[in-house]
Amino acid sequence: MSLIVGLPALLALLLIGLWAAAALDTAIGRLIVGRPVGMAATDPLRAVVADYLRQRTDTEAPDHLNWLLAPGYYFLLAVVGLALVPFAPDQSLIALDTSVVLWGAAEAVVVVAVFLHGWSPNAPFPLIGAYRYVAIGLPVMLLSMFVLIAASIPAQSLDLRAVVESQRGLWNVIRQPLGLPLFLAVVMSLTLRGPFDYADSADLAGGTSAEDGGPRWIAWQTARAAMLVAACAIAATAFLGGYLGPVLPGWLWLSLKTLAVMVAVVLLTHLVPRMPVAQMLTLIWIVLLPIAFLDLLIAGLGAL
Amino acid sequence: MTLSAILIVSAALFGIGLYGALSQKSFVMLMMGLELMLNGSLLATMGFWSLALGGAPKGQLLAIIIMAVMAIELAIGFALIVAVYRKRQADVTEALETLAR
Amino acid sequence: MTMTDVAFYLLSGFAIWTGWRVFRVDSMIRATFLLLLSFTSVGLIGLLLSASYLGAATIFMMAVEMMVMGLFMVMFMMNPAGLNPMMMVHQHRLSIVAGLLIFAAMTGAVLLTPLPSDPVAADRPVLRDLGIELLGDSMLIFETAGVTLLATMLGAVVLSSRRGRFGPTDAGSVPPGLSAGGPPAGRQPKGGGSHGGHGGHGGHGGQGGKGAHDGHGGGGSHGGHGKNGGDGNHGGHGG
Amino acid sequence: MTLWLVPLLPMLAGIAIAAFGPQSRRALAAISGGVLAATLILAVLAVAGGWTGALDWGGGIALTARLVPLSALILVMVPAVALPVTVHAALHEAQRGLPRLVGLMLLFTGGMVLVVAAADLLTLLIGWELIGACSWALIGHDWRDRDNPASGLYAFVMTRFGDLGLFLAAMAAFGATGSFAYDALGGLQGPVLLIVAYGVLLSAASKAGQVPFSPWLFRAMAGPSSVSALLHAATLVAAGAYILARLHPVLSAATGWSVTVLSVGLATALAGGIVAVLQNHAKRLLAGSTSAQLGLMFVATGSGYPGVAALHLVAHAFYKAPLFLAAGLAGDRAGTYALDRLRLGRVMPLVAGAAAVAALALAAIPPLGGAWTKEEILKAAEAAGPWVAFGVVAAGAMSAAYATRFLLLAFGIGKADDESPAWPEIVGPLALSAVTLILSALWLGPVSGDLAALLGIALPEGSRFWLALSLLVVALGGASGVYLSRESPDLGTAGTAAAAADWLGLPTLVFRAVVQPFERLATSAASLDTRAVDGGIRATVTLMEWAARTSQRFGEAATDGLPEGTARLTSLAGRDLRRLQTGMSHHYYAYLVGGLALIIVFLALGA
Repeated sequence: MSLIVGLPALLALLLIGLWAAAALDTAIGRLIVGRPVGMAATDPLRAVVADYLRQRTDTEAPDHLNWLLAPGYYFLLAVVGLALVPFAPDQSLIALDTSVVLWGAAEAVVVVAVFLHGWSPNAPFPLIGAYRYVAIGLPVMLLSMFVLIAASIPAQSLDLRAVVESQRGLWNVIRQPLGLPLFLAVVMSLTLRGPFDYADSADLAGGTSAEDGGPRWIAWQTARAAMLVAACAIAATAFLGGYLGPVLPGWLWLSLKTLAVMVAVVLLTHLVPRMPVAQMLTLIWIVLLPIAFLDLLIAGLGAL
Repeated sequence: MTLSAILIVSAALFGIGLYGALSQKSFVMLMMGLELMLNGSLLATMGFWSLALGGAPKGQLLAIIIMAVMAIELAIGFALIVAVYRKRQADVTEALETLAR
Repeated sequence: MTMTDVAFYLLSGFAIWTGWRVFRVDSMIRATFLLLLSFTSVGLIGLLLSASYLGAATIFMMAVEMMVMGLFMVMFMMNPAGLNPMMMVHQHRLSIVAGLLIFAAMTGAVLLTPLPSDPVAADRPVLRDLGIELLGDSMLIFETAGVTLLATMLGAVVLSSRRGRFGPTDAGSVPPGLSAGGPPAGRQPKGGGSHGGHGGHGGHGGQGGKGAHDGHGGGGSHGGHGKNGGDGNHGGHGG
Repeated sequence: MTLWLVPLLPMLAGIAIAAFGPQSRRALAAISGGVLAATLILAVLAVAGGWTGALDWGGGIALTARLVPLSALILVMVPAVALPVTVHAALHEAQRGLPRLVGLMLLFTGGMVLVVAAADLLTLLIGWELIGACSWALIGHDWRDRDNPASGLYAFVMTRFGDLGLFLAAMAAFGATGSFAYDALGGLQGPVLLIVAYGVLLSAASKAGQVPFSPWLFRAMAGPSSVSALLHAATLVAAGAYILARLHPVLSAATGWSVTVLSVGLATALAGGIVAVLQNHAKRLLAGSTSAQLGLMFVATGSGYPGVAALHLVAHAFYKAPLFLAAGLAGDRAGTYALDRLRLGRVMPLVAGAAAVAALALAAIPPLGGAWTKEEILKAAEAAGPWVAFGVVAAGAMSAAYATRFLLLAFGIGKADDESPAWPEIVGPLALSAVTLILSALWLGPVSGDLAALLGIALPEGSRFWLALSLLVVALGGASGVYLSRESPDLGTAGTAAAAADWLGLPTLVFRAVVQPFERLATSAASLDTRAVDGGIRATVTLMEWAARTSQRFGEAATDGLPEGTARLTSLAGRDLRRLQTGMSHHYYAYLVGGLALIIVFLALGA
């Protein structure tokens, strides 16, 4: 698939995904608090327009460049992640035999992007949010690493295409039951959501985006949604067999699975409460990481 | 993209790193210089591996080792910085002159 | 001149430029992320050189390392935000000369040496090669690196822990004087103070007039959480 | 039972007494008397039981002890004489150091017993050395008088010189046969036999006070009279005669040995007689007589009758010991040993009686035992030749003369004293004199015959002419002794007689011939050492001093300046180098880089 055909298709898909993510978030959020769902499909678009029209704020001596570019980095990383996802056998935008590693690199850079977003306004709340996020984001990345390596063990390859092909008989979600739940935690951390939202949470008045106003806000939220799409697509690819499925075309299967993962993530976002940072660190290091090791062990034994 | 070009780029990175390591007062900046030098050598290693050795596996191994060295340097370096800061509340090399005695 | 060549020259130029900017910006955070950009460029060059794993791993590792470095910047260093112009250098001319000399010497050596040419074959399974090598012939080396990293983790934790064998490691610590051997400048730490809080002390008082700077940002979750881990469960944050 | 018990008992007891002995006279007398009585019983038992002793030293050397009839006789005699003498010493001698004296006397006796019991030259040497050392210690017993240790040393050196002969003999015998045993000596021949025979003779003569070693006996008089009694009668001196008699069977084969022994003995007998007759010192008179009597024993041995010599040794022991003890009593009472100032017959009549018996035996007046043995010696000498017999007769005349003279002058009728010696002090002499009286039984033919048979002694045959002549001459000698004591009691105090009384000038001769040359040699050697050997060293010293002065004057600048200059340069360089040590890590880092660059340049140029 050439770049010229693939990139527009990818961006189109991403746009749809963005809308879906926003709509899902709105609808489920309202459902859970018991409010009528209403026009959940269009409300996000309205919000965008409203935010665009809102007054733009600025801080004293910010790092303008990085403040401006941080959502861009974030979005770019989401695009890279989505580009790694195969839509059909041997059909992914970035044909790399180490796509799993590159996705890991993208995850690592996400932490950098979020930190830059919090650091560049030169204001206390965003900076605190950035710090907290770094403390949580880095160990969560370890989880992602182990889980994805475990998923690539049956494929005997670090290529997501091969990972999908290896699930023709059995999806990884069955083969490695611990993998998907852990990766959902990673997705939430990558998208600053729910229990893992230490960057943009309400207790810091918005955290890294506390000083964002207008277009900046829109851009940042868009990037978050894009990352949600990308991460869910990766999750669907690595654990739910990606494009594999009967009758329907592969890209549709992938989209459906991605949507399913997105629903799960949004549900978790709204249902699971957030812990203090220290407790979360303990949870990650003492509980989740050993579980990830166990996952790796299961994968290894299965490969034998 | 020739090997010479890659090596010259790596030499440039190395030279910049050396400049930084020699000139910076701050511990962290000094370590950045070291990292940059290692960056240059990593690039050179990859270049040799790719263009001069026909992809001999040992070349990749060397690059991995260089990365491990980077990680170790960083971890121990930061631990030392923390320890020194605790003791001296200092973050510049000039604060440590005990070696003169 | 293929697209690969163009990409290579662009990335090379970017790597060198960002590498140079590392030591030219006022903000240390910027310096850190410039360095990350330099590394990323090198990683991408690695991808161009068909070192797919190495390139990706370089980006991956350096992102984490630079993130940690950035944290330390803000924790310990003056002027993290780069609000003031800053030039903290010594033996500057010597350093420049040394860097240039090294570069010239290496370039000369590169240009004068007849370099072998044996590019990696397009169908060579480099990733598989690497795996076989790491867990085959060079397993001992690889495992040694692993053990060394483990020792590094332990050493880093021990070195950076505030709990020393003989009480708090910062007991009796005195900030350096403004001049050599002068009286201590700045705040002295309280004995047995709250854990994990380096933050909030009022700067180093000038450092020989090299420019004012604001207090170091608080909230140091100390140690390297991301990379060397280990002491994460007492992550003192807060500030 | 082992024969070692007999010497070991007095030895160990002596050491114990010397070290821890009681101060009380009676206790000392009881203990020492008991020990010696036990020794005597043991000796008798050993003789009766035929005990032997052997000790494997290792390396082919063994100490052995075995008795022959002759040595059995002496073995019994030694403790028998030592018993009364030692008891007397404990009861009479000065209180100071008495336990040491008594203990040493016991040790002395033990050493003598060892000599007697020895069956090889090594054991003999051990005993020999022991009695030599004991004699030195005993003669110098009263060491606070400075002359006494000197006298002890004199005696020791003199006998020690003789010991060299025994050492020589022992080494030669061992070298030739690989054994020290007496039995092995029989197989010796040629020069080795000569060395052994004359070595033993030298040793025996020096111990027995024969010419020319006689003077040490006079010096030995410095010791207490009990010591003199023991030394002359039973131990040291007797050892010389004994060893010749004991080894006669094996040594007489050596060329000219018998004649030499005979000559030495006869010369000593005559010279000793003259000296004794002319002597005015009571103990020295007796010492001279000892030499003379031992000389007679040598004559008997040289004539081929060692058994006769042994018999005379026994008889001599029993009469010489009381004489010494009596002389000691008299001398202590009078405060002097000058014969012309004693005459203590009335003061100590019992002692005088005992001395009379012993003196008559010494004078060889029948029927006393001493007379019988002397006549037997005459018979032996007769067998050797008329001239020898004549010499023995002359010696007999002189012994009669000095014995009479001693008796009359020492215990003649003089002033009475209200105080007689206490009984304990005179028990010893009385007992010994009693034994002398008992020995008179030797005149009875069956007794002497049985004894000779028992001891395996061949008694010589003699003519009546010589016996008659001898008795006549003895009577004449006795008469002349009476005459001399009456007419010139102070004989030997001055003039030619006095000079002759000191061993006819033999000590002077020894002094002139041996001591002075030695001293001169030593002096000249010392001066040679001072001038020649020392001179070289002095010259070296002078040279070195000159060199040191010179080098100090001129070499200082060079030798000192060089290191000092180096040090200054080094310290300058060090100061400069220290400036590199800034403590600043970036400086060090720069040095490192520079060094690394140098290495690379070096390698590049080298490659």
